[in-house]
Amino acid sequence: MLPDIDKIRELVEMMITNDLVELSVRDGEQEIALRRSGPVSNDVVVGAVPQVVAPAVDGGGAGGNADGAESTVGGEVVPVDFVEIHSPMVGTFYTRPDPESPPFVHVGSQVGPSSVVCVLEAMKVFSEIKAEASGTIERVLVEDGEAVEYGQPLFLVRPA
Amino acid sequence: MLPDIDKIRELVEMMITNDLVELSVRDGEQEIALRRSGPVSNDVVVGAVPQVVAPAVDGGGAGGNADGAESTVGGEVVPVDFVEIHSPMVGTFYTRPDPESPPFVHVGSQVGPSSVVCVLEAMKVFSEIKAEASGTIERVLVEDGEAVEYGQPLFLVRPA
Amino acid sequence: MFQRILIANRGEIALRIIRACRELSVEVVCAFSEEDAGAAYLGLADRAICIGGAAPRDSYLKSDRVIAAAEVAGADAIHPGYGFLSENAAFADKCRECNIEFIGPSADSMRLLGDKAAARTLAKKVKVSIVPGSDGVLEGDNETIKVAQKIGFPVIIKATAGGGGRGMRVVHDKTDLLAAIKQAKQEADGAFEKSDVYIERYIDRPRHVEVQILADRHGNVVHLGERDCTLQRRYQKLLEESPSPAIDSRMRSDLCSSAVKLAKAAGYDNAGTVEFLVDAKKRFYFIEVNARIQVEHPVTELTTGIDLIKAQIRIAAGEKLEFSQKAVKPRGHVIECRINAEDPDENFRPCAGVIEKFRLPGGPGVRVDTHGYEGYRLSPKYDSLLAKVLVFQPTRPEAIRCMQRALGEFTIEPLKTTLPFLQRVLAHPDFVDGSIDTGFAERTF
Amino acid sequence: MFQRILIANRGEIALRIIRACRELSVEVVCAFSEEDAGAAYLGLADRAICIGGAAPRDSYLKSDRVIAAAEVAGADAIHPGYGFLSENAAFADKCRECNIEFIGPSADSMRLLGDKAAARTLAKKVKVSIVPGSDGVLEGDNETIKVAQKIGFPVIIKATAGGGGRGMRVVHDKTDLLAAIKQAKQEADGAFEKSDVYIERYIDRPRHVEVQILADRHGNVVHLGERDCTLQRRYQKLLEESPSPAIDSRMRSDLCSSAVKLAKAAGYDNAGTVEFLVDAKKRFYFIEVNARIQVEHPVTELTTGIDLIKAQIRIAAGEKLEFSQKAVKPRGHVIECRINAEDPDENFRPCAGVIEKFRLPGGPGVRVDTHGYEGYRLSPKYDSLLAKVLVFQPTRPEAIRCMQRALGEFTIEPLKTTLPFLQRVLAHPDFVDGSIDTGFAERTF
Repeated sequence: MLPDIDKIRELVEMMITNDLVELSVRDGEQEIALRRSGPVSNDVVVGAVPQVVAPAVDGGGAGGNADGAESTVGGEVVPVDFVEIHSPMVGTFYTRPDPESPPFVHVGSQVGPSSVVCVLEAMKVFSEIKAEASGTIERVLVEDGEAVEYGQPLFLVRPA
Repeated sequence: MLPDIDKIRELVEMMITNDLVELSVRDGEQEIALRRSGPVSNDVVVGAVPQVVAPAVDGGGAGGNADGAESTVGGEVVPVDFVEIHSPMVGTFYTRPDPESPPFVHVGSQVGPSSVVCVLEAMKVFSEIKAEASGTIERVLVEDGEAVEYGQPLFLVRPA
Repeated sequence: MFQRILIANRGEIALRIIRACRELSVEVVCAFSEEDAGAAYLGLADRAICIGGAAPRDSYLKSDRVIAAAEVAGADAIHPGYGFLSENAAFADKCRECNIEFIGPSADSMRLLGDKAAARTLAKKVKVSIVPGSDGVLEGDNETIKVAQKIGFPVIIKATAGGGGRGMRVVHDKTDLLAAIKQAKQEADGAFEKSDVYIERYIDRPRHVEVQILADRHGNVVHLGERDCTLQRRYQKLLEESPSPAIDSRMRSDLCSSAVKLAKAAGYDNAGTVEFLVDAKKRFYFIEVNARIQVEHPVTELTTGIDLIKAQIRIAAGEKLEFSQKAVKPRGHVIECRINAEDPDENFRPCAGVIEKFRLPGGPGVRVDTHGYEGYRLSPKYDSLLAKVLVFQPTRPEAIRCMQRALGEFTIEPLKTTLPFLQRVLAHPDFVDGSIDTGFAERTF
Repeated sequence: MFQRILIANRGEIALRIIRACRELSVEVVCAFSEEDAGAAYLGLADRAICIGGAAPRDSYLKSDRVIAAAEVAGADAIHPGYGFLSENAAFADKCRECNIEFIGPSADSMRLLGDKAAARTLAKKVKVSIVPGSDGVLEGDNETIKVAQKIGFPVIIKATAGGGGRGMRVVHDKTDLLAAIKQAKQEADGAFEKSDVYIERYIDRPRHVEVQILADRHGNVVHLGERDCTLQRRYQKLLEESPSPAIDSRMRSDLCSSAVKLAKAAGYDNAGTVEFLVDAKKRFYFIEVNARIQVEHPVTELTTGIDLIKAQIRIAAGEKLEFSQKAVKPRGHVIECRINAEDPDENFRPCAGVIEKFRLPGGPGVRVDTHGYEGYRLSPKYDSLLAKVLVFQPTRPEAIRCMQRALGEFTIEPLKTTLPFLQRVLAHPDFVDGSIDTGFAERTF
């Protein structure tokens, strides 16, 4: 007997949701093979919103650490072994505690999980943001004084 | 036994809706393989309209003679070498010139291009319909007194 | 009321009539061509019957097939929509001979109003002003000059067999007249093999304003206010609105009562539109009557709250109008934009093909009439009208803003459409001012 | 007028507010959760800012994040929509402390009307009838019997800590009262660890009728007529209409003037809804004020032609109402159906997933508000409201027919929706009669 239509429908949904282009399933006698044309994303990317980092193909959680696949930041390809520090809130990004002080970190700085990497200001309250990772600051992704949204990548860290 | 036409129809619809280009399903002896060219139309078949004969997969012209592919009439698979006689107008189908006379043709009748196969009545005018093909009447596809629309298949002819 | 109506049309107007039938609980059968097989709107009818091939002459214009389809479907009335057979008096006669009601005016009033000279004579009789003209072919130079002086310069010379602007010639001064007549005759002869010409006063930079009327078969005639259809391109309307920004209430009342007088004099029934030109000095001139429903009828539906298609059907079924003139109370400001699948950057060349993405505008004050959807294949064989977007708002400035946001929401891919062109119109100071004329679109864009 | 408004909401109401801002030429920024990233309505805003995770408590309910988003976006006002932070007086205060206007009433009137006892006291003061009740916890058997007799049987016993029907008990006769109170207290104690109960007159088979009001900050209060929201299921409204088929013009005028009196007494401003129960004898009782815009506000927009969201924004910007009570002239009949992604055959279980086919109804008399489209993934994390379909027609029977055809056109696949359920309601003789009560849907389907 042929596989159930509902099962096929479910597979197709899975393909679309996850933007797969090919899928084949076999079990002994039974086989289902599906292929879709090109990269047809049904989701609309909102132009006004800074892109949240997401692995290109397998569609893992937005803002997750980039592992196991290449991911893009601002259109550039980022090697797989970096870790991102994301904004845990909405606010204004500052690299230093006050205008007279040096920045908390710069490219090349060594950080540990509890190293403060920046402050974020929201409603006149300044919050120190910790690295939550160990390694070397590879890149600062946001300009001093720039507004950031929840989940936005702030730093790229090369893990220790 | 061949897979159910409705199941194939459902799969085709699924392909169109989800923009699949290839789909194949197999179970032992049974197999359905479908392939679409590029981004194709999503035309919906209107249920209220008698289905015009169309090849199952490659979507050639509606109402054309069935050549080069299998086509379906009322859900059954029709071998490729039959020819259909289509209605050239809208009207009511009669198998005989008047209630007292015998039918113009019946299954097994030999016809030539100018043989009258039926009459169609529209606006109180009766028009004789010619076979336009040579061969043997294989099947009468419409009931006596039934309304037919333009392009509707009336007879199946096995070519001489 | 009818039991079953056959629609002898396609696309958005077929869908519009299906909707009216559904709301009246009348069964509805849609005739369609092979080209339109599979279109979604057909699925909303109780039945659809293929009547022929793609070319209109093989299907939608084939009156015998349409009537045969009505007969086999057991329909007791035919709605012709607009275009195709809608103004064909012979078709209306044939329907009625077959005991199928034609949803439209009597064939006699269609013939009367379809004859330009007869319509002008009628207008004169009921004292509705017409564009002053020679009322027939010009004979001899002396008569020509006399007639022209009576009409008043500038005048326009037109070929009786003419159309599309060919053979037309504007003359501003008596001294140029005879030479221009001679040239026009030569041109007409070359183009139409018939050299007859006539002259009319040339209306410079006019507005196009039309009045919607409804008349039943019991002698009741009402008007439903006017529509301003000045925004045109090559005689194709692109945007319509009501009320007209160019006329005041006294003039509106004159225009509307003129329209009612004409309809009464013609013994007209059902829905019709009386078209006028309005010149820069706010004088208006009757041009013609469109003896059918029009593309832009929803403008009036939104100002008045009256469903014109339902009204057409009720009138054809012999019912009396449900409301008096006094009960018709237009409210707010309505604009309609026609979204055609045409490329405004390529001289409005029609664009056919499959719609891949189709997101309609919605929300407050927005009405959309469209037969399109994702996956619909727009045929190159027919009119390129894909959707009508209408907005209704308390005032004209609000209506313009609402239309801007509605068009901004409308996504149609990958076909080119008139959407960007309409956005340019809505943002143009002359349009916002209400100071455009029928030549505005062609001069400006 | 504001320069830039932040929307602290999602889905259809966020889209509704975006549309209003566009039409007012006010810039608009939309806050969104990670779960809503990529939704098409966000693309219609000038900017969208992610404020947190999917769970409302991590995003749409997180007032600090919402205000921070408004700050970084440079918004000078926040529209809260309905639900989430819309009736949170502390949030309104905090916005205003940060020099960001909260588009809604003052925090004081929100607090006053949010307190059930205070609202009842206010209603008594301005002589608006309330459901007769014990006005507080019952002490001792004698007092209980006295109060119950004064209220009149049947009475309903409710737990002060109650909700969802638990602890409620209807008593038809004095002899059953004390035993029922005892049981109710035990039940309340078990359910809420608090045994306090109070009694109210039991309104059998009531209708739910509410009055829309608009009040500016200059002391002007107008009502915009009523909405009948009797069709409910577990206190969820499913269909709303105006005018109410159950009240006459005298009663309408009483209801509406009561609503205005209450709003004035509460020092209320912005849009609000005053809710009443109407019993079988056509007596009405004030229940509560919803101090925000409501899901069903478009019903009133269509009867009155007034854009309520624009009015909210103008009022919050300090403008005076543009119209007087006399200028508000409701017209025709409007019905709204809520299309929820729920399976009516599976006890209205929400259905999430990707919409594969989505074809909207359109044409005359139809308005659709929806954030859905083909390819939209409806999240299980939020409300299942997917679309609101509204119809406006001259009369109620026409509105019902129009809604039937509109719902018939609406194609949503593969998600289950309330469409078939609503069709059953529209075809039910009791609904057509206008003789339903708030228990109708649960009893009948």
